[in-house]
Amino acid sequence: ACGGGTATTSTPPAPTGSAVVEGIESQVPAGGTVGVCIYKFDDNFMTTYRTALETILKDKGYEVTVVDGNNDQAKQTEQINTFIAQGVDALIINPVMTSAASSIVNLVQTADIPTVFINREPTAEDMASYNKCVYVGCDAAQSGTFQGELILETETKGDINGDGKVSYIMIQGDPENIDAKLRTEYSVKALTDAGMEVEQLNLTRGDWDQNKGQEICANDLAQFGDKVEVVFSNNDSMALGAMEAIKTAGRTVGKDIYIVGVDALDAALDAVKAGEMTGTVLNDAQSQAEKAVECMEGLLGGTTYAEGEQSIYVDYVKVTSDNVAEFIK
Amino acid sequence: MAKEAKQLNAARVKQFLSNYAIIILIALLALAVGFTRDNFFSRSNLVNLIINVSPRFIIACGVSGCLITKGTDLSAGRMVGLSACLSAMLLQDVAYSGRMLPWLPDVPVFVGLIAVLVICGIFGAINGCVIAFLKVPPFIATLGMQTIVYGLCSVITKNQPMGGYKDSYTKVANGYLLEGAVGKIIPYLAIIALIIGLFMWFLYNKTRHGKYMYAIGGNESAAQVAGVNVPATLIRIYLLAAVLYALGGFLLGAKAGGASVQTGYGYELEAIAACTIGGVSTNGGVGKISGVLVGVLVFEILKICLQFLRVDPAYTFIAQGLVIIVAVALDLRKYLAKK
Amino acid sequence: MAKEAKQLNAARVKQFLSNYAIIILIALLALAVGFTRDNFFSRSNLVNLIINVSPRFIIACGVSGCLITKGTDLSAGRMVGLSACLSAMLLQDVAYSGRMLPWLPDVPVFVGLIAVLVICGIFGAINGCVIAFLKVPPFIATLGMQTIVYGLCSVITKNQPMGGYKDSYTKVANGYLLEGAVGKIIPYLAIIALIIGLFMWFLYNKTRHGKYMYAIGGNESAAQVAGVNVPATLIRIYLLAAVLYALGGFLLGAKAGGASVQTGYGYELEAIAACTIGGVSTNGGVGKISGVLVGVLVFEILKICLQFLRVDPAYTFIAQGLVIIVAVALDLRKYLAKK
Amino acid sequence: MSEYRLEMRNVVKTFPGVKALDHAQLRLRPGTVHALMGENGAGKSTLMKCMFGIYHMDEGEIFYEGQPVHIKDPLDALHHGIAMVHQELQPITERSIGENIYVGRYPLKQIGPVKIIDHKKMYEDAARVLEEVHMNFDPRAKLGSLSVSQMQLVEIAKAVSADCKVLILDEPTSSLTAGEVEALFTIVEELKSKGVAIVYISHKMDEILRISDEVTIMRDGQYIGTWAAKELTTDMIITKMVGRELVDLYPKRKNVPGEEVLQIEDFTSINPKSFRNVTFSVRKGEILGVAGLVGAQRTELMEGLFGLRCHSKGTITYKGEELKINRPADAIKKGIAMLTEDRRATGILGVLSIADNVSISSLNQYLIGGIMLDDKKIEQLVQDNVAKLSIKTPSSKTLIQSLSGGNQQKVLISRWLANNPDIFILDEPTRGIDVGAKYEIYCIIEELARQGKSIIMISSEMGELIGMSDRIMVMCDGRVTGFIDGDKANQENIMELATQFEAV
Ligand SMILES: Nc1ncnc2c1ncn2[C@@H]1O[C@H](COP(=O)(O)OP(=O)(O)OP(=O)(O)O)[C@@H](O)[C@H]1O
Ligand SMILES: Nc1ncnc2c1ncn2[C@@H]1O[C@H](COP(=O)(O)OP(=O)(O)OP(=O)(O)O)[C@@H](O)[C@H]1O
Ligand SMILES: OC[C@H]1O[C@@H](O)[C@H](O)[C@@H](O)[C@H]1O
Ligand SMILES: [Mg+2]
Ligand SMILES: [Mg+2]
Repeated sequence: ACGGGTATTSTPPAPTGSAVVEGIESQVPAGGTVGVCIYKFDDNFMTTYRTALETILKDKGYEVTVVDGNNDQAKQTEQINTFIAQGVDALIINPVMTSAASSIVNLVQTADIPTVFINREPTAEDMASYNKCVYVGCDAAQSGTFQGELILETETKGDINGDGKVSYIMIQGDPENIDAKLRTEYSVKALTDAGMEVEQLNLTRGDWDQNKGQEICANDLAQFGDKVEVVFSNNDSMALGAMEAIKTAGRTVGKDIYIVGVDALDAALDAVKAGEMTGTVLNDAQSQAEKAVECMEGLLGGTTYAEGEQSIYVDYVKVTSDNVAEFIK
Repeated sequence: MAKEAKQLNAARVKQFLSNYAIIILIALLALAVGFTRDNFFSRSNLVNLIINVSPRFIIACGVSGCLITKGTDLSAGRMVGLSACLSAMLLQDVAYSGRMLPWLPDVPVFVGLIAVLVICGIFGAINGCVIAFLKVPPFIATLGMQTIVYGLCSVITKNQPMGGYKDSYTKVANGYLLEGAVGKIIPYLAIIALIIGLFMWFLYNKTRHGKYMYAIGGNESAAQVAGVNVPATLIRIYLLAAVLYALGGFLLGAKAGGASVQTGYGYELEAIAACTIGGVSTNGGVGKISGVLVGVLVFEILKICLQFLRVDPAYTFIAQGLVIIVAVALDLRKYLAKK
Repeated sequence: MAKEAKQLNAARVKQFLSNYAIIILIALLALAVGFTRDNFFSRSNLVNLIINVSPRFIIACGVSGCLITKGTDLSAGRMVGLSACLSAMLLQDVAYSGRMLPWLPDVPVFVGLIAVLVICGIFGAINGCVIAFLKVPPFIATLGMQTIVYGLCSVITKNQPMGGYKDSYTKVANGYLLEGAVGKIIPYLAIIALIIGLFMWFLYNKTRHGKYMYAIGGNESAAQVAGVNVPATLIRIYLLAAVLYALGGFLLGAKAGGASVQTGYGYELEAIAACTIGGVSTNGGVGKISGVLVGVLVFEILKICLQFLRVDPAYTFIAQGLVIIVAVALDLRKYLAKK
Repeated sequence: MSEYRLEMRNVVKTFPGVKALDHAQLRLRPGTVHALMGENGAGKSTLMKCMFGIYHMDEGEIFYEGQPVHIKDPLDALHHGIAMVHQELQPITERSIGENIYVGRYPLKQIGPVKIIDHKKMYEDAARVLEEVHMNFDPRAKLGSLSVSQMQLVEIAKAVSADCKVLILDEPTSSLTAGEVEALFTIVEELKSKGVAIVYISHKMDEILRISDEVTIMRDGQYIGTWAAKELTTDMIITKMVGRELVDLYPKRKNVPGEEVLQIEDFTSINPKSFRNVTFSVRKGEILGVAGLVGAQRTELMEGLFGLRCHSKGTITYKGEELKINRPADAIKKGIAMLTEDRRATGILGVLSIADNVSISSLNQYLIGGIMLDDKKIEQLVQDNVAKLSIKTPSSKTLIQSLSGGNQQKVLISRWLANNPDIFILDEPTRGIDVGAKYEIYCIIEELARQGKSIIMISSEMGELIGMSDRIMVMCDGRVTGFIDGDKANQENIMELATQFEAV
């Protein structure tokens, strides 16, 4: 359950840590109207997330409207305005651009609507002015770090050919996305922090797309051949595409190449189980959705958040062949 | 005689219905939503509508000139994005910690605006030159430009989303004339859109440039023979279009309070669809500013209605697609020479 | 006499250069990359190229018919996506835990293929009918369809990405003829693309349908008064196009090993650009299948070169945009016989 | 069997604002040539389009060999054995001549289970058909490489080869020269002897009287009557068409040519097969006729002067000043106007109003404060011209594309008159124009010359050239082969110069 009273006590955690905020159950009778703004509907992960969110809210008797921002902040702002005009009781917002958060906070504050930001974290500075808003989400840097750790946990720590350095290719998501940025950065950082030497053979933009993942990986394997030891992919879709390229190139995951993704898509879990993928990182949509709803109910019940305490984190989870069974439905 | 008059009236009603069918349909939808949902007919919802329509109308005005000359401009959306990003870079609050250009002194809003208009205008002029002199079909020329502008925007912003605008910039989109006493009445955005609309109407109907534009759309080689400077006119059209996209992007950025390379994505298709719904013919030579406004209104009213009806977004796509097709199918009756 | 012959030769060389300028430029680029980067001229890189080109060539073949009749098909990309998603739903491994349709018995690959071809074909036929009978301009009709198909795809997949294909399906894209002894030589994909290419060549050059298509593109009213059934021809064209997108999507899905509503996004613009680079004229009536192949090749070689050169992604956009414009600008010289 | 091959009764057809056909009728006997006559806009083409299924009649019936039929589209018409040469050419310029002839009915051959186009047969047949119309072109050549008149011959070849029972020729000779017209007449005679019923529409009286057996006359969409051609004279036809008498074919010329104002020297195209080393001059107040066979490059030359085509050398001197003309705007600025040959392709702005079409070249004159257009003045200009040239139109807002060909031409003339040019190049100014309107156009030309303007008039109608010109320049194969004074000109001396080909 999510904070009671004006001051919740958790401090913003370090990237790898997390804090679960305890508090009293909300006393607001369910049945209000909730507007949910998703940055983009055809995003794989956010689809899982919003499905969970919708289910929880409906089960609790809320009237929910979910809208698709189409990756367009202007459009999302319009949708928020329409929700305000409609007079919703609370908003759950997955902002298109965190940099626009201050404008959004302005809008909801003027209309005095309790708001939970999810998935993309606004700066503390932006949220500070409105004590009825809170962020619930994961720290993207953590997922990157976990990717790196998955490689470190392998037998050769990523240096399959034993030349003293990990040679990798990076398949990047849409680089504007904060997840893409932080995963790209922190997956490698985990290796260097552990004292490994690294060599980036190539970094290519795959826009989260499976087919692009396949083509990029196929081209890189053609160019660099056995030099490629690790394939870092910012998400599972691209990793699954890359996996096809790896198979076609006659390489064997776990033996002469490693590949990691993020998201724990069904197909990826299957691949991890079959040993075709080294590992993936679970972005725990269900827990995040539950937490978001809790916080929303808290806000409706009168909870407020003090400056600097408006971010609540849920952990990512590493998935390897050892624990993959727990996650397969 | 009497019989003929009656027939005429029946025919007129029929013609009226088919001319304005889509408007009538949307109006009916709006009425239905209004009577079944709370707050639909509210001042704030009306203001929302006006605010949503304004920048899109400006962008659609830009694209209309291209369409009237049988061209198109697929770079519109990305130019909107470029303009929003440039505006952001220039007009972030000097006190904001995440400034893109920390070395930049405080830039007055007006100067920022002029700068983005000029920069986008240059790209527009390039579009025009490629089309007029290199004879690259507009679809391809502007498709290439779309990709180039996106790449450039990606380079200059380093794919970083931007925010932290100074108040005087966001005010442009969020401010109202006559604020205070009587409440928020007339959004600045509406005034800007109105000025642009009037300007464009004047340009299209009362100036040589406008007549030349229609002439080129009607028959380019005949226009040339008649002494129209076709390349110059085309360049002016694409340049003006880009300036309008830039203005649209500037306002959109202010409205959203942030901008990134993604801003403006897909706006060109929406604008082209709106123009066509509003009766701008892709066969060239035909189209009015009032029609453009109608087209944009149809779209935006539809969007608001769907949100009020709480339609699942997947279905809103289907609804929007149908409206595009049906609107144009109904509208085209006007132009279909009777057989 | 001798002088004239010389002049003629010079003129010919010039004409050759300007006719094939873009091919020559891309070939030079490829050579440059090949000599500076390892493994560029390798069997596996060649195979990659062929594999990347194949589905795109099939899709571009589809769109070429629309372009030749002065139309266009903006729904191509989303149809590719729909087909990839439908194929995924039908052809997931029965043993796979995350199956979309757990109740579905094992569907043979061939049956799945037929099913998606038929379903997409229906949407194509609707495109054709809207264009032929309701006289909605192709740009608008297919823009609407793009949105509708996307919405539908979003509904049926619930925006869930899909994977876990059965081997016999992925084999279609990853398999080779004459595998084994001599190594992987001829990808199935290449064979499929070749068959489609030959079929289309035959259709365009040897059949009535092809002639009708060129006639409509050249002068629609001429074709009509000559007794060509214009609506039927257009419907066939858009239907066939959709069937080819469906095939493209089917293969793309197999190649990537997964699909989602995002699959195929933007493929229509790439295909249209490729056709235009390959000499399909947006003014209608002109275009060859060999040209389409050249256009697709230019694009894919460029992409591979850029990746081998490890060009920053932002700059690759700029390069691609420039290539689109420059290719078409150079190519058009052929048609711009100086008066 | 009925006496008539085809009969149209009480046909009514309205377009927005126009009653194009008002109980029109037509009866065609097999084996005859039936001339359909009327002023521009009388409804001739509309009637034919109704027969051919391009338009659907509001009222009326069609009987084919005595049976009522409903013709729903051109394909249907073709199935009934009706073929048509359209007034507006229907070229598919990007395809070969052969394909243009056989579009819609390509010969097929069976290969296994599929039918494919029999290219060999198509091109052989096409070659034969072309020969019949005396055109020795490679049927594999692109249609776009032909001139307008050659394309018109291809259209005729197409219709003739259809093996039809009713053949509609809507102004088939509008861009043909005498020789080609003769060839056409031979074909028409042959078809007639085969029992084909032929509708022949033309504004050329001599042709009508020569070739037709019966004449139907229409006025304002109404049926006036049908007569045996033998009973009619030119004057009678004109009177019935126009509703009043026309005394003269050409106005009395009172213009007096003055000093030379325009000199062209050694003008040569960049295209080696086009005009070369052309030297001539035009006087103030002079009407200079330009004669030549098809392909004489008259059009190209004038387009070159007007900046529509490039030249490699040569000078244009106007009142002592050498002009640099790179595009039409340059020429217009210097007071040169040009009425182009192909009205539809380079003349009218179809979807624009008559007002816009008239004013487009002279907008500079109607500005308020250098920016805003003065709509009142423009409307005045349009009204003046509509009255002066008696343009038949419901209003100045009517789209030009809904006017008849002749009226479109008048609109284009008024476009240039509005510019008050000093030099007026007219390329086939009366092509497709009815006798009444022709006379009006001649009067305009004469009056312009009288005002001291210089006129250069290309025409393929000898009579017109001889009747209107002060001097005739004759061209052959891109060169000027001579000049003849107007009063000394006749068919023979013009033809002699027009056929002075260079020895190869
Ligand atoms: N598609 C159309 N839309 C509106 N009006 C039309 C259309 N086609 C013809 N008209 C009108 O119908 C009338 C008859 O035109 P039509 O072309 O049949 O004349 P015509 O006798 O063939 O003249 P011409 O000798 O100039 O060819 C004219 O007044 C014309 O303006
Ligand atoms: N180099 C060339 N290649 C191909 N076609 C050519 C060439 N030169 C001329 N022609 C064709 O020959 C045609 C005849 O020329 P042109 O139109 O000048 O004859 P004209 O005397 O003006 O005849 P008209 O009386 O029909 O206007 C041109 O329109 C053009 O299409
Ligand atoms: O923003 C889009 C991205 O979001 C990430 O969190 C996710 O891992 C990616 O798969 C992609 O969906
Ligand atoms: Mg006519
Ligand atoms: Mg000519």
